[in-house]
Amino acid sequence: MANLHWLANPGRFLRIANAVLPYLGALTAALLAWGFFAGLSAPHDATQGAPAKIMYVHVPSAIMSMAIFGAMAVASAVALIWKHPLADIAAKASAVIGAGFTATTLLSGSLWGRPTWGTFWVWDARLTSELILFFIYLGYIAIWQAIEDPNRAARAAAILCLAGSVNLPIIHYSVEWWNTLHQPAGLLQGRTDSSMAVPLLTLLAGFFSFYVTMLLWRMEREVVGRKIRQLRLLRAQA
Amino acid sequence: MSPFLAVIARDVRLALRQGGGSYWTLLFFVLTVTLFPLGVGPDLALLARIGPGVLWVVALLAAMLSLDRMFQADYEDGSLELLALAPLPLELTVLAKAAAHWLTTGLPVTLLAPALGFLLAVDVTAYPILIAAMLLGTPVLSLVGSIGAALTVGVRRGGVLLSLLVIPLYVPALIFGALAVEATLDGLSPRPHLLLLGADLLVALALTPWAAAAALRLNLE
Amino acid sequence: MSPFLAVIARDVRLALRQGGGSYWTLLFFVLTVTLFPLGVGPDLALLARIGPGVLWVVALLAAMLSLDRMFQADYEDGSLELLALAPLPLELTVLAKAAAHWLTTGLPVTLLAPALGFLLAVDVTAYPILIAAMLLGTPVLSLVGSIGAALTVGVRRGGVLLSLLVIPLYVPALIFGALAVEATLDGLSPRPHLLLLGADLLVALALTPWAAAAALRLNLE
Amino acid sequence: MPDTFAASGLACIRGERIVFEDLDFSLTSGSALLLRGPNGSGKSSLLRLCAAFLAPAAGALTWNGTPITADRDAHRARIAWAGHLDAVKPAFTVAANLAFWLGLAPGGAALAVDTALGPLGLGHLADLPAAYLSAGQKRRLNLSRLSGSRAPLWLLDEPTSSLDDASARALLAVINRHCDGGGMAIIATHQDLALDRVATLTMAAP
Amino acid sequence: MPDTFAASGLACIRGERIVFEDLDFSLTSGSALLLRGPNGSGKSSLLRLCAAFLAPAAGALTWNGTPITADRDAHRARIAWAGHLDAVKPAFTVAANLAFWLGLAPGGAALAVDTALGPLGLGHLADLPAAYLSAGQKRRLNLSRLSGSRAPLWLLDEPTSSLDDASARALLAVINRHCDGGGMAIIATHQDLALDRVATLTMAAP
Ligand code: HEM
Ligand SMILES: Nc1ncnc2c1ncn2[C@@H]1O[C@H](COP(=O)(O)OP(=O)(O)OP(=O)(O)O)[C@@H](O)[C@H]1O
Ligand SMILES: Nc1ncnc2c1ncn2[C@@H]1O[C@H](COP(=O)(O)OP(=O)(O)OP(=O)(O)O)[C@@H](O)[C@H]1O
Ligand SMILES: [Mg+2]
Ligand SMILES: [Mg+2]
Repeated sequence: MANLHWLANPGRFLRIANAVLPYLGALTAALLAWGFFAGLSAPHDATQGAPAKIMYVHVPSAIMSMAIFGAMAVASAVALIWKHPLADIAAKASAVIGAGFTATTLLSGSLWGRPTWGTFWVWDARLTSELILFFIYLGYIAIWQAIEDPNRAARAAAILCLAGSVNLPIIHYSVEWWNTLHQPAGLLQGRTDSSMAVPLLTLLAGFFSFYVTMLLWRMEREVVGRKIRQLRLLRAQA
Repeated sequence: MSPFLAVIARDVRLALRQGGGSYWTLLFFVLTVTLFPLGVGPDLALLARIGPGVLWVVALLAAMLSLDRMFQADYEDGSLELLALAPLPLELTVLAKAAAHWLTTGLPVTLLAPALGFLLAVDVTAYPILIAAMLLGTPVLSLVGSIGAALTVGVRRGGVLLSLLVIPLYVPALIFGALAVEATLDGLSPRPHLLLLGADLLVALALTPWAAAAALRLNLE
Repeated sequence: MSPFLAVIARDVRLALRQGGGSYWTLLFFVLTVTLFPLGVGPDLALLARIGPGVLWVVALLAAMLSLDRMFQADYEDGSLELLALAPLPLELTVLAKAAAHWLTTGLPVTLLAPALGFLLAVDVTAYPILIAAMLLGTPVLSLVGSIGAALTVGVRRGGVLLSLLVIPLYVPALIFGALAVEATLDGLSPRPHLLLLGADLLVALALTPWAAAAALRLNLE
Repeated sequence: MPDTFAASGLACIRGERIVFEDLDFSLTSGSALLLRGPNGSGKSSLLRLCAAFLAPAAGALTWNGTPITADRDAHRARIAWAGHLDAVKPAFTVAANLAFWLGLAPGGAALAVDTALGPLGLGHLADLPAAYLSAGQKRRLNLSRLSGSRAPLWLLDEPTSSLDDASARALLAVINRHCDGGGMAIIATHQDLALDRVATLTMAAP
Repeated sequence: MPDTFAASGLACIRGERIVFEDLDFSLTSGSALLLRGPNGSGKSSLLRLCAAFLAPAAGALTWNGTPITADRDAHRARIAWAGHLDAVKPAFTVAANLAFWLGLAPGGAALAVDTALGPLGLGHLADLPAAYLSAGQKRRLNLSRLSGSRAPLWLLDEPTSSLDDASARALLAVINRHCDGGGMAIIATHQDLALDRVATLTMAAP
């Protein structure tokens, strides 16, 4: 009976997560506070002026939006191959956070686009590919909701996630085939001035830490929620 | 007849018999394309410019519209269980069904494309590339669509969900397909786009049968 | 709750639960509209010109994609027999089902049309007329579609002929709808087109429930 | 005064072939009619004639002497139907499925949802999604509509198929109670159903 | 040498609920196993486990001692399946429906279409569109696949439902012949099936 109960292992997870969460929360708050303070107090970009401050939200969330999908793909593969019960919970819990970062990227980019390009939206390759990423996130969330049984939903979502991840580099590199207005990558190649790069990297760490905090919190809720659901179903059967 | 061919033949025959499934698709294709001159106005230069893109978008929608035919009926009448137990590996069954889907949607749409391109005043010089691109791209639509169809097979009438899952996966084929034709019209070489389309097709051929078969298995539980 | 409202409520709830909440339907519209810039290219001036036509095509698609939801599932699981025996006249049941279909397809596309128009850079001055035309035109799609859905429910024989019957019935709504918006954009009065759309809606309201109910009875034999 | 539902000289054509001809029966309030016969002998077709889904090729069905085609609305209100198919929506819970059909019933539901689930022992499954039901549970959900129905004429097509013995007995009790209350039932079946007041019509293979 | 198909300590979870636990059985060539029990006790679920559609939550199914998951292709080739649903395409004729499935059968069909239609008495309907079949005729069409099958393990879910008495007897004869030839069958049913060599597994309500 004990090995029947897949929650046995997640029970241990709950204890660990509970212990770690407060510290993670504090770390996130510290990184974000310092990063935003340093970013906003740094001198304005010579050509773009104040709107360029949007960068401190835009760039880290753009990077997180893609990184999280990568993490979900890894978790999906783990869930499919090793059938680790926490892997699909992690993927599911990541999706909403990733979609949030993607939406933030789209919004902040639009707001930034108005002063720099004179329009909120253009059908440019980078922008379009980020929009498609958003749709892939939503499709992933949708399939979790469409299939009632969480075990089947998990595997269906994992298949979709892996299929979608094959698509991602294609969308991403289409920048090179389609003309684009958008900034090329430069941040991580050391072409950015350190007065901007340091706060940016700090914020990136802060966003990442925020992701991990939210992830653990959401996974906890999911584990508990499933337990409650199972108890309710058991009662319905009795 | 080999089991693989038998499955293709059965699905094609079903598509042709049942309520004219594939005629619906073709009619839809023609109707939607002819709607553009009505909606956009008779400006031929404008139509010529949007023509290749419109043909691609509508071909994509036509393929998507008929996707739920691929597994849903077999799931609901119990045939899918028997197909899953047949000696033909489920991956090959998926491939056969995707082939049947392409034969009844992608292929006719490709053959019809020049006629509709004519309606939209697309330059005749682009037709060979249009057809080549469609021959490479429309199988991708059927193959990639099979994943979406397999994932949503237990969800009754999951049409909207299906399109939500499948459209993002269709984007590369759509972009390269449309770009190939545009490049030709602009006097550039369509070769890189066609090569990318071909690569897309190879990846789809190699991966989608596995993904779709896995999705089907989980829906047979 | 009156039986008429009960049928509407049930169908809406089914549409929301099965394979897609209402927000997925909204997403479907956004996704489909997104396909056009991907196919046609990013030129905003060009997109603005084809925008109204594209929006109408999407509305048509939304209606068509979900038409088979109207009766087919109820036919296949035996619910249609019970509905036909219920005290609510079958004509009203059809009307209720068309209403539920409109609430889950036509209405959301209408409400979203301005946002989608924004993505396509359609001129803001056209939005009021766009919404008015869609409010008049999309119910026609659901009503007329109900005939097609009823005729093809379970019938394997004359599918082609039947769809040929329905598609011409769709075209007027689409033409007048697109023309109303175009007229506004060209600085002309959209009134005649809107009046024609209204007349189309009245005719559809008066006639389609009878036709669809008769078609359903035929299929219950 | 008891009602009478009768057929005289009934003939049925389906798929261009004659299924049966010259069929007569008469049924009065308080009794049930079992339709027996080999596969394809026309039991289901006869039920569809009785519900006026199908029109007879010859002969007529009458209610107290009046042809049922004279007032279709009145005839519809007389019927409770349970066919081969279970009319169950997997997306709804058991209770929601039943509530919809009871809400549509002629003259309002005779029973509340909870009460209607009782006779066939589905009470404990009320809040389960119907997608989770086994074949027999689905059938019982469909049949639960009947105990909440006021319709005098029940038309049942192989109602006991997929039912376990206990549920089959419970169903027979429901039908007996309906007949005791002055109802009638026509039941196509391949099994021997031990009902209280019952006549059997055996149909021949075509 | 006779084959053995056995289950040990089998448990099944569906929709997050335990349907049964600690189930054991063993079946050897030449005999049949009847699954009995109330609705929802897990008969159909057990059949799905045997076909490897479902994975057991605990325990294992073995064929001659080897777990069936060890060689899925081999196990698939052993199975002939007839579930609740009839896998009949209304658009095709009776003969075309059967021909397709026989053509796919493992190791080629044992029988020609015409011969396979015989045992369940469908020969005279061969050229009819399957849309015209009655419920029992459809079921017989599905079951006709079996007489053309070489698979040693038959998994049948309520095969006699909707069958008339003559067809039910004919089906039992087909199953007996299969067992006489060294086959085995697992049959979920609510009826008493008078087979020659048969064991019964009664499942309890969960
Ligand atoms: C809706 C509009 C926008 C979207 C969807 C968007 C999307 C993205 C994405 C996905 C990235 C990550 C690229 C990568 O790491 O490969 C990114 C990075 C970046 N974006 Fe945007 N962007 C938008 C508007 C803008 C605007 C208007 C600007 C400034 C003029 C801008 C400046 C940048 C910069 C500087 C980076 C960092 C590039 C690097 O060094 O890696 N973006 N954006
Ligand atoms: N697809 C499913 N998803 C979740 N739960 C299911 C599913 N199918 C069946 N169940 C549950 O599993 C249990 C066993 O169902 P099963 O169909 O195996 O019963 P059965 O013995 O075949 O019953 P019947 O005699 O009614 O056919 C039931 O409680 C049912 O609610
Ligand atoms: N939809 C249909 N179209 C045409 N013919 C049909 C249709 N349904 C049934 N038939 C034919 O009508 C005859 C009687 O069928 P019916 O379904 O009434 O038989 P039944 O007595 O209910 O049989 P069963 O015991 O198998 O349910 C059969 O010969 C069948 O082929
Ligand atoms: Mg019958
Ligand atoms: Mg069962």
